[in-house]
Order: sequence, then structure tokens, then C-alpha cells
Amino acid sequence: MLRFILRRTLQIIPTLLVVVLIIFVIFSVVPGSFISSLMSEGRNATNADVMAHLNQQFGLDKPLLVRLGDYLWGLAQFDLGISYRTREPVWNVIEPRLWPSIKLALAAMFFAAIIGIPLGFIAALKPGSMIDSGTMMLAISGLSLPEFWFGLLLMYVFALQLGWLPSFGYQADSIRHIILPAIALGVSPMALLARTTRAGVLDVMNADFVRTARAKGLSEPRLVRGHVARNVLVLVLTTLGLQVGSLMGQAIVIEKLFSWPGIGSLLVDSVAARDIPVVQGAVIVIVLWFLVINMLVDVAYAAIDPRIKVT
Amino acid sequence: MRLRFNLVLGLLLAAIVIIAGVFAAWIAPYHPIIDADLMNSEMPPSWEHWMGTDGQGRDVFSRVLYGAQVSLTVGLVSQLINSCIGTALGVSAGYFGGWWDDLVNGLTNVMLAIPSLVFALAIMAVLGPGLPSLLIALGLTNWSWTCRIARSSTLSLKNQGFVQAAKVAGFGDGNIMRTQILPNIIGPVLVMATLGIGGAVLAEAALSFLGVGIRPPQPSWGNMLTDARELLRAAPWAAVFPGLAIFITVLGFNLLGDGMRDLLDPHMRTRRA
Amino acid sequence: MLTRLGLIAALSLGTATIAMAQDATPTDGGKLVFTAPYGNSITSLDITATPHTQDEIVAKALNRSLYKWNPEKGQPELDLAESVEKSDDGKTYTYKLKEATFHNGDKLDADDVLWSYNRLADPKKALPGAEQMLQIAGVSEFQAGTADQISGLKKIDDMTVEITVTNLADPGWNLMSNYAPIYSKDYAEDQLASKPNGLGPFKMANYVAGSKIELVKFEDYFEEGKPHLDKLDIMLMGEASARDVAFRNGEIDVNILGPVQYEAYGQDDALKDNILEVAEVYTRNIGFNPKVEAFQDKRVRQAINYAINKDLIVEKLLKNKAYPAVSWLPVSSPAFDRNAEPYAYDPEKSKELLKEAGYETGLSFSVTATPNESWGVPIVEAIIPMLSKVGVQVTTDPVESAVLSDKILSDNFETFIWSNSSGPDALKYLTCFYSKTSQTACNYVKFSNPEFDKLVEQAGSETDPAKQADILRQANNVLQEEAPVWFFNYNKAVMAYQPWVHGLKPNSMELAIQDYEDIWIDADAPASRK
Amino acid sequence: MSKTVPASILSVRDLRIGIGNQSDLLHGVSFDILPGETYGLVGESGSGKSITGLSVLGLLKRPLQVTGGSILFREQDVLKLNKRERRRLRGDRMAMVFQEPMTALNPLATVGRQIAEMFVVHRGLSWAQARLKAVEALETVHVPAPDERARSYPHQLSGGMRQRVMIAIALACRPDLLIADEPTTALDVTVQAEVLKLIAELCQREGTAVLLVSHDLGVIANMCRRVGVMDRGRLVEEQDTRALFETPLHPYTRGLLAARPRLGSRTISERGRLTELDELVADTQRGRDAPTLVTPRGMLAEAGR
Repeated sequence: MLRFILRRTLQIIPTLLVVVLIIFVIFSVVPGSFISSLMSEGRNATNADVMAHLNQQFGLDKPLLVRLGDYLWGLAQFDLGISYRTREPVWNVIEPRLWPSIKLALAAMFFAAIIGIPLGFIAALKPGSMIDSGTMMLAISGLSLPEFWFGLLLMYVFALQLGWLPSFGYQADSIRHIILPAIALGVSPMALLARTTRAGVLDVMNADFVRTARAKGLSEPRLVRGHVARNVLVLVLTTLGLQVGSLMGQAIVIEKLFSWPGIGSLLVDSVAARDIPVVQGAVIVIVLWFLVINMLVDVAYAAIDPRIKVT
Repeated sequence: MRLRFNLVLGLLLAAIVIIAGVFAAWIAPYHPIIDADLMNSEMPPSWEHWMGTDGQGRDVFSRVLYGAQVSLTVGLVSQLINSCIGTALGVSAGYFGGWWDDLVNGLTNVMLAIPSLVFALAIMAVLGPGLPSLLIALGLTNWSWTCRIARSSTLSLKNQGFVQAAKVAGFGDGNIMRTQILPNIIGPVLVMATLGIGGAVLAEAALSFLGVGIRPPQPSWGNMLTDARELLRAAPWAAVFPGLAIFITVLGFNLLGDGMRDLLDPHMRTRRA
Repeated sequence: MLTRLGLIAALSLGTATIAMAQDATPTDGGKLVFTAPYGNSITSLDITATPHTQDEIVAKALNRSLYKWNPEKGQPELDLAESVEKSDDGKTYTYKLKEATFHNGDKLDADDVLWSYNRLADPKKALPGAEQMLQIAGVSEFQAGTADQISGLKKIDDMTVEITVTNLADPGWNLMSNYAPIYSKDYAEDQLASKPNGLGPFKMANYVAGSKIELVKFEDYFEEGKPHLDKLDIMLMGEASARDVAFRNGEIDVNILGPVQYEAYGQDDALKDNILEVAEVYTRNIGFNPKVEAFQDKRVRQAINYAINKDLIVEKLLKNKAYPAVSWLPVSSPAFDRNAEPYAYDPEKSKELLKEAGYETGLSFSVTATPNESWGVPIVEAIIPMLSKVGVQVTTDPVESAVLSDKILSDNFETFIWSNSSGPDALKYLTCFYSKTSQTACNYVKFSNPEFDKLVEQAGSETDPAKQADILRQANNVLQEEAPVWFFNYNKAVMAYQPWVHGLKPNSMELAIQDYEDIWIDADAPASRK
Repeated sequence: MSKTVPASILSVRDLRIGIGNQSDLLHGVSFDILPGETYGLVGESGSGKSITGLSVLGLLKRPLQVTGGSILFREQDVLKLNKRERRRLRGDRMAMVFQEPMTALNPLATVGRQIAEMFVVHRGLSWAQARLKAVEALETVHVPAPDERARSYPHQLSGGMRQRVMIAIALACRPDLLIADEPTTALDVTVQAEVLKLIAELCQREGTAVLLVSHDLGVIANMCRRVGVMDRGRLVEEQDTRALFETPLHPYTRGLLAARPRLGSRTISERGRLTELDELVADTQRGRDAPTLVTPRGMLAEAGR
């Protein structure tokens, strides 16, 4: 098991390297610069000397390859560099955003799972029935809403009209603040989960071993508990993992809308300000999260499915 | 079977959107850009303006119709690009194996790991807003699933009799891939693409919200929705109708894709729904 | 004419509201939930590292500068100094500092001032606030590296500082800047970004990056009896529609309004009485790049000014949350010509001018624009149909804000739409059209007109404010006639506040920058604010 | 004479299966199986032999359903039982072994548990007791090191082993009837014989009747006393095994015998066989009851003597 984790960790490195390279290339040709973003408000012209000094200070006057080399060298020592914008180490900028981001992703996934999986089960129990069509339609509807639109709708209904929940913001110790953004973010993985679960249940229900179990004279509840659920879980786990893994990156819009202090909104702000080191750092974090979650999913697989050996 | 009902509904919705887009120029009563009358801005739906007017005094109905053109173009073309890239990489990787397979696999993992919205955002930042950039951004960032499916299907097809036979018969690799393998994986790829259309339409809306979508004043549903989000109270119709259009389109193509999948193989192993 | 009357009425109305609010005696205690509306994050808690208003909103609570802006009087006044003496030549100022305490307990002294200003101007630190130091004598030598400190700064004794400047202008305009605060020289510089230490009325309690800053009253604040509030929360909320919901829901106490909400709040009985309006000193405009041949012709530039019905745009699109512009300088400027008439909406005249200039047909250009609702793409969308009626084809070139300035500074545009400072210092902002001002400084349209140049030079050497204003008025009129830009509007900033909030000021520099120490909440505030 | 005939354990009468209410898959099939007897059903794939077996257990999958006829098990019409009663019969009194041992076992549960489940469900034992019985059961099907094997997962066993486990499951409760649906088709030739031997041995010992469904005439010949030949949803001929091979009466049977595949070349020959069969048997003669059909009772009487 340990060897497996170690091996997978090593496999992360090339992936990460390519990601860093891609982002580096993209942002080396992107129009606009950190310097020009300083005066984007059009209020005060920034002193040309200051600009030149800034360029020098951040090494922006060096050739591209040298900058890339410097960055990679830093990265090898776990140094993400200095943020152009805040002039602090990038890690100091990212670190406070990490926990809110993870919290939101997990909360959204929790919502998606407790609604989506039962929905998929219900749909699959009577395939082709009205209930099946209805629940699937409901699930796909969830997939068909523009996120910010849905989020805004939630705000209007639950915060403004009903006054049940706060409409925005982050409170470290409050569950109430996370509910609306989690639902807004969770609705699309919810739909995906419902769909996967339905397909999975149908798949498993048609499997030979379920016929065997039926031939053994098992009652339906025992059948579902003993033979179907775990096998469906194996199928659903992948989707679940992929979704948790990618939610951190998908949360951009929702984080912006709900003023949620996550990695996604940091990323957008940093792209707008052309704060490349922070963009790099944020993307690295998002990618790492994805890779680590997937590794965990594989470990979980091994725990559930004896066919999969982790060495 | 009731599932057919969903398929038919999906087909119907998709057809409505396609017809609206193709015939926008004939159906639309007004020009979506030039026919703006600020004096008549934010008018509620009426006989003259079926869906009311927006903040600029433009006919929402006409803009929704022309928006269908943009959204469909975004959806179809970006998925076409995705499917081509994904299929080409997936089939060749599965077929040839070796270092090429490793490379494609690695690349696919990278693409999966970077959230497509983040990637698209970055590409849009480089290319600047506009339809061509959007097509490129969305076309380059969503092929990993298609690639995986194409690859795994190719792997299983590769060892089957008819492919082996073709090999023995001395057909070239390109020929085999084209004539033996491609026809057998086109179904799942088509399903992925259909499902992807909805995703692309939504991505357009999200990118517009982030300020890097279609170049205004060209109407796109994402643009319209973004512009109207503050008018929700004053002129809800300006936001409701494009929102509805997105909803119908995405729902339609999703139902269509799901239905197609069930039709192709009712018990297809759906590791990813 | 009507518009201007309305404008003046609106201005006095705004002041009246405030006057009323200040009638009552402030009560102490409670919490205010303020919003910073220009994004979902701030850059740094160290204001010297950033040029953004979003950060300034926070910095205003934490720090103090030598001078401060008095929004009511419309001029700078001493803040950290008790008194100032000006030398006979008008270039040397001697300040007697007040007794003041930093959040960490350090006492303010002359060395802190010297250290802060030297740090700001230090080229190695490349701080945007360096801009504010340029007027001080010896800064250019210091920046060039020929001096190891600013020669124009002198410590007389622990509480006395002498500052020498290079010209006759009042240094208060520069030194009041919130971007040039006084820091403690004994405080670790690398802590400033995370654990700020200022002289301001509030100190940091909790900072959730990307979400909010929670501040608490600083008991040793140097102004007696202030601040009134015990707590101040500043929420970072860039999304206007979300802010709207939060404000109506009572989750935030103030909300900077966009046009749509301005109209909606004005029509809402529950909200319309608690709206603060002010004419801000920003001029929104479309700048014509003379690189495009047609724009070298004054008639073309004028024709465009005639062709656009800006009153209609201001009314319908901006919901009157702006004042149609007459020329560059805003109405509140002393150099504004009250008799000047704005370009009328006259498509016929426009066509005529275009015909004369030889552009009856075939003129087309793109407007580089950000998504901003008041001076961005939506405005361009509105002028497209109007200009198409006089045969001019306009397209949009939508960009992010970082790209806009980049494109302008690198002369890579045909026209741009932007919002630029145009006050309160009229001379400073008219100098932007001086032919020797570079495009990268602020002469974005590379304006060059000998008559205008002469007037600006004259104004620069004029010490009598009234005469100076006279000259500048002439210059401003030349600018209007020459129309290097399309004069669109002057911003009207609008802030809605909850009924229990008092002491907000109509700050024409930037309404979102408030003197927090003067704000207080009354007994009607809900329990969550107590 | 009828006194000498023991009551049949299973008696299928005019069984019809269809989609919805149309009986278009099975057009009235009747046969009897006596206690302890091994009865073979032979036919091509799609002839209806498998769904006949499944319908006896009540495992037809929607939209397939029984549309007519009766299935008498121990002189009780199982079609008239309610779901619960029918479920109780399954596994306990009648059991089934399927074709694909690779997929017929739950991949996520140990084989021990899957056998033990039978005792828990039908005998009400605790899991601990059931597990011991499961090891015993494995021993009876000649699985080496049964204690260890009980803790294995299906994927860790060979195909033959798995089929033994399936047999252990099926025979765990000593049922009266075992339905074996192509039990050896998916196995290697060498293993096939062993598994068949095991089925024969165990069923003989316990007196369990077997309905053996197969397309493989060789298997049928080895195992069965009597054979029913199915084609296109009809039982076209039923005879004593030896008689069938010597004097097939129905043209289809003759075709089937003539097109008999060589053992071991299953997959590829299957295609070939079909085409050959089409050449051998005229379409007009297919799927019809032969006029010469020997009534089962008559043959049984002889057998019982």
C-alpha cells in the first residue's frame, strides 16, 4: 500500500510539470501584464520608474527560459515564488484559501451524494417507468442550469424571500453560510451521480451474479444490501472521486458569486491581475487536489474491490 | 419503453433549437444589434416584442434566436474539434501502444487534472473574447473523455478476429483504423459529443459571466444572461428567456445523448455517466 | 440646461441628507458591516504595495497620512500634524506632529515620517505610492541613485518635520493620499502585509483572505472620542447582484450601487430615503487615437460627439447614475465653465461634419472596452446603432481591465472607453493633455495643441487660485472644442445605507472611501450590530 | 401400470413465454422430470431451452413473462404461488447452475460467504455456523483446501473451481431439482468432464433430479436418460437418449446430429454449425412438433420398470 502511494506520488510529478509548463507558456503570451493591471482603474497613472523597477524586481526583464528555469528550480525546493500583487510568498496567499475551498468541495459533494445516489437508485428500480423518466429528467435538469443563474436563484429564494440562510460570505465555524454555495455547486455533480448510479444499478441488476443471487432465493432487500449496493458503489466511486477532484476548479463561478474565499476566486482575481506566480500556484493546488483525490479513490477501490491489488 | 420518451423529447428540443438557429434570420422580427431603441428599453413582453426588450432596447426574442446560432456553433464545433482530437489520439494510442500510448495517456491525465473551465479561461485570456477564441478554448479542453473511450474501445477491438484478419490480409495501419476500428467506436464517441454540446453551451455562459465570452454586441445566451443578471428585478424577461433557452438546449442534448446511449447499448458500462 | 439644474439640485440634496444625519449626537458602540465592492479580494493589507481602491477602502481604517481629504470642504487638511508653517518662497513646510500611537503601541515621531516617505520613494522597493513623493525635493536624485535619502525631508526635532517641495503647489494634495500613510519605522517591514500596524482608528482583528476583514476599535486612536464604532467588518464583494441581495437582506450596511440598482432603490419606498449620492471626479470618455487618420480631423471627432445621444444613454442605460459630460473637467471643479454647453445630440450636424471631412461613408473603428457597465462594453453596444445612423461602423474590442491599460499604453488601439480621474486638482488632470505629457503618463490620446499648451504653462506658474482657475477654464474650453475624446459622463457615485447608519460623507474623490471614525449607528440597529 | 410411475418432481404443461401477452418465444412446451432423473434439453441458442429453465425458477427478466400453461413442482403449480412463497422454493427446493462461472459469482464477496448465505437464508443459521457448513460444502464438491478457499474471492479461482463453487451453492440445501444451464460450456474441455461427473455423482447421491440444458449433444449423451429437442420455441421431439441418437425422428434432430460439432471447437464452430444446419434442414420442417412424438409417460413407464 505504501509503495503504491509512493509510486503514485512520483507519477504526479511529470503531470504537474506539464501543467506548470502549459500555464507558463499560456501566460507568457497573454496580453496585459501585472504592471498594466496596476493602473487598470484608470485613476492614477503609475510612475514609469516604478514600473521599470517592478519589472526588474520580479525578474520580468529576464528571458523567458531563464524565468522558467528559475521557477522550476524554486518549485523543486517547494518554493512557489513571490506574488507580484501582494509581494508575499505565494504559499502565504494560497494557504488561507485552501480550507474554504476544500470545505466547499466536500459540502457540495455531500449534497450531491445524498440526493444524487438515492435518486439514481429510485430511477433504476423500475427502469423505463414514469418514476425513472421523471427522476432522470430532474437530474438532467440540474445539469442544464447555468451555475451562476442557479446560484442567484437560490440567493433570491432562500436568502431574500424566505430569509432562511445568509446570502453570501464565509464564516469559519458556520454551516449556514456554506449551504447555498454548496447546493449551487453540487447540483451538477448531483445530476451526474444520479445518472451514474442509475446506470450502475441497471448494470449490476443485469449482472449474472445478481441472477445467481435471485436463484439462491434472496429477498430483494437482502439482494440489494448484500450484492448490489457494494458493486454499484464501485461504479459510483469513480464518478464521486472525479467530481470531488474537479470541484475545486469548477467552483470559480460559485465562489465569485457567493464571495467565497476559495482557490477558484483567487485564481480568477490573479488571472485578472496577471499575477502569474499565484496563477501557477493556484493551478498547481487545484491539479494536486485532483490527483490526490484520485489516488485516494484508487486506495478506496482496493479496499472495496478484492480484484484490485495495490502494490 | 418510456426511455424512448426521453429520447424523443430530447430530439424535439434539440430540433427546436436547431431550427431556431438556422432560420433565425427569417424568423427574427428585428435585427439583434442595430435595431436598438433605448427609448423602449426594458419593455415587458408584448405583441411587438414577444419576449420584451433588454436594457439596450433590443428585442429579446430576436436576440434569443440569433443567440441560438452562436450557442449551437459553440456547442457543435467545439464538440467536433474535441471528438476529432479525442478519437484521433485515442484510436492511435490504443492501436499502436508503446511510447505513443504512454504519451497520450499522460496528456489525457494532464487534461483531466486541469479543470476545463480554468484551462478555457486561460486560453480566452490569451486569445481575447470572441467566437473563434471560444471555439478553440472549448474545443481544445474537453477531449480527454472521448480519448479515453476511443482508446479503450480500440484496445478491445484490436485483438478481435476481424481486425487481426485485416492485419494478416496486409491492410495498412491507417486503413485498418479507418475502416475496421472507427466504425465500431463512432457510436460512443457520438454519444460523448452530444452530451458535450450541453456542457459547451454552459461553459459559454460561465465564461461570459467571467467576462471572457462572445464579443458583444453579438448576441449569445451567456452574454444576455450576464448582462441581464442585475435586471432580474426590473426586467426579469431579459434574463428568463435566455436562461430558458440554455436550459432547453442543454436538457435537449443531454436527453438525446442519454437516449442514444441507451439505444446503442442498454447496459453499456458507464463508469462515467 | 435642465440637466445641469437637476445636477445641482441633486448635489444639494445629497448634502442635505448628510446634514440631517449629522444632526443627532453620535452614540458609541456597535458594529458596522461595510462593503468593498471592487472585487472579491484585496491585494495586500500594506497599502503602499498596491494602487487599488479596493485596498484603499481597508487601508482607510488602518492607517493615517500627514494630510487627509476633507470631503465636505473639497480640499486637503492636516491630519497627523497640528500645524504647518509655509516658508516665504512657498516651498518649505514645517510640520508640528500630533501625539499619536501606532497599533503596536509605538509613538509617532518625526523619524517615522522620514522613514515612511523614504521607503515610499525607494526605487528598489518599487512602490506605487512613490507617485505621491515626486513633488518632494530630492526625490529624483534619490530615485536615480545619486542620493541615499530624500534631501527635502528634514527632522527638526522629535515632533517636527520640515519638507521642501519643488513647486508652488500645495503638497497636501499628494500627502493626503491614503497610499502614502505614515508607518512605524520600528515595525518589521515584512509583517506589514499580514499584520498591519498603523495609526488608524481601527486595528485588525481577523482577516479572511478573499472574503472579509474584521476590525476592532483602536482605543489609543489619537482623535479624542473617536471612533464611535466598536467593530467594523469590511466585506469583499465584487458581484453587484449578490451585494443587492445581501443589502436587502440586512446582511451588509452599505452598498455601492450600480445603475440598475440605483433606479430600483430609488423606486423602493423602503430604501429610497437612505441613499447617498455624490458627483465623483471621474470623466468617462472614448479616446480617439490620432493614429487612425480620420481622428486627426477635428470635424470627425466633433461629429462623433454630435452623433451620440448621451443624455439618452445616461438616462436609460445608466439610469441617471451619471451626469452627461460637458467637457473634461467635472462640474464640481473650480475651473468648470458654468456657461459652457455640451455637444448637443444632432445627427444632421454630425453627418454634415463627416461629409465635410470626407467620411460620409466608410468610417469604421473599434472601441477597446472592459465589461464595465458604466464605461465599458454596454455603452459601446448602445452607441453602435446611433453611429450606424450617421454611417459610422463601430465594433467592440472587449478586453480585461489589465489588457485595456496595456493596449492604451502601448498605443495598440483605435479608440478606448475608460473612466479617468479629472479632479479635484484641475491643473494636474488638465496637464494630461499637455503635448509634452507622454502617452504612458496620461496623455492617452497624444493630444497636442499649442494654444492649450500655452494655457497650461500659464496656469502652472500662476499662484493666485482664482486666476489660475480662469486660465484652466479657458484650457478646458479649448479641450471641449477640440474634442480629443467623446465626452460621455461624470460619474455619480451612489451608496445605499441602512437607516441606522450615520456619519457617511459624500466623498467626491471616491464615495467608497469613508472616514470610519465618524460613522456611528443608532439605537434602531438590529441586534446583530450591537 | 400407472402405479409403477412415480409422481414427477417437475411437470411442465403447455408452457408459453412471450413479451407482453404475446407468446412468441415458447409455444406450449410440456415435459416431465421424475425424482432423481436427469433430463436433457437440447437445441440451438435461441430455441427457448434456457428461458424454459429460467421460467421454472421464476427468474425470467422483464419484459419476458410466462403467458400460459403451468409448471407443477412437486404437484404444486408454482405459477400460482405468491412471490414470497416462490422465493422460498428457490435455492432451497430447486436450484440452478449457470453457464458463466466467471460472472455468476459476486466479485466482491468471498466464495465462503456466498455459499454460507444459503444456510443463513434458508436454514436460519448464524453467519458463523453457516461459514462452517460452507467449508463442508466446498469439501463435497472436491475443492482442495476448502477452509482456505472459502476465504478466496471468485477472481482468485479458476473457471472449473468457480463452477464447483456454483454447484456447492446450488446443492447446499439439497434441493429436489437442479437446473443446470450449459454448466460446462464456458469451461475447458478437460474440466468439463470433471464438472459433469461431479454433478452426476452428487445428484445421484442425494437423489436430486436434474434438468440439464445444453446445446452440446455430447454432454447430453453422457448425462441424460431422456432428451427433449427444442427448436424455435417448441419441443419437437422427446426420446430415450440412446434411441434419439440411433433413430432421430424429427428432421431437425437429424440435422442437429449431422451437424454435430467436434468437441472443444466451440466458439468458431458455432457459427459454422448454424449455416450448416440451415443447409441440412428445410425451413418448413423447423419448429414443428413431429407427428412421431413419443409421449413422455410411455417412456417413463418403461424406465420405471
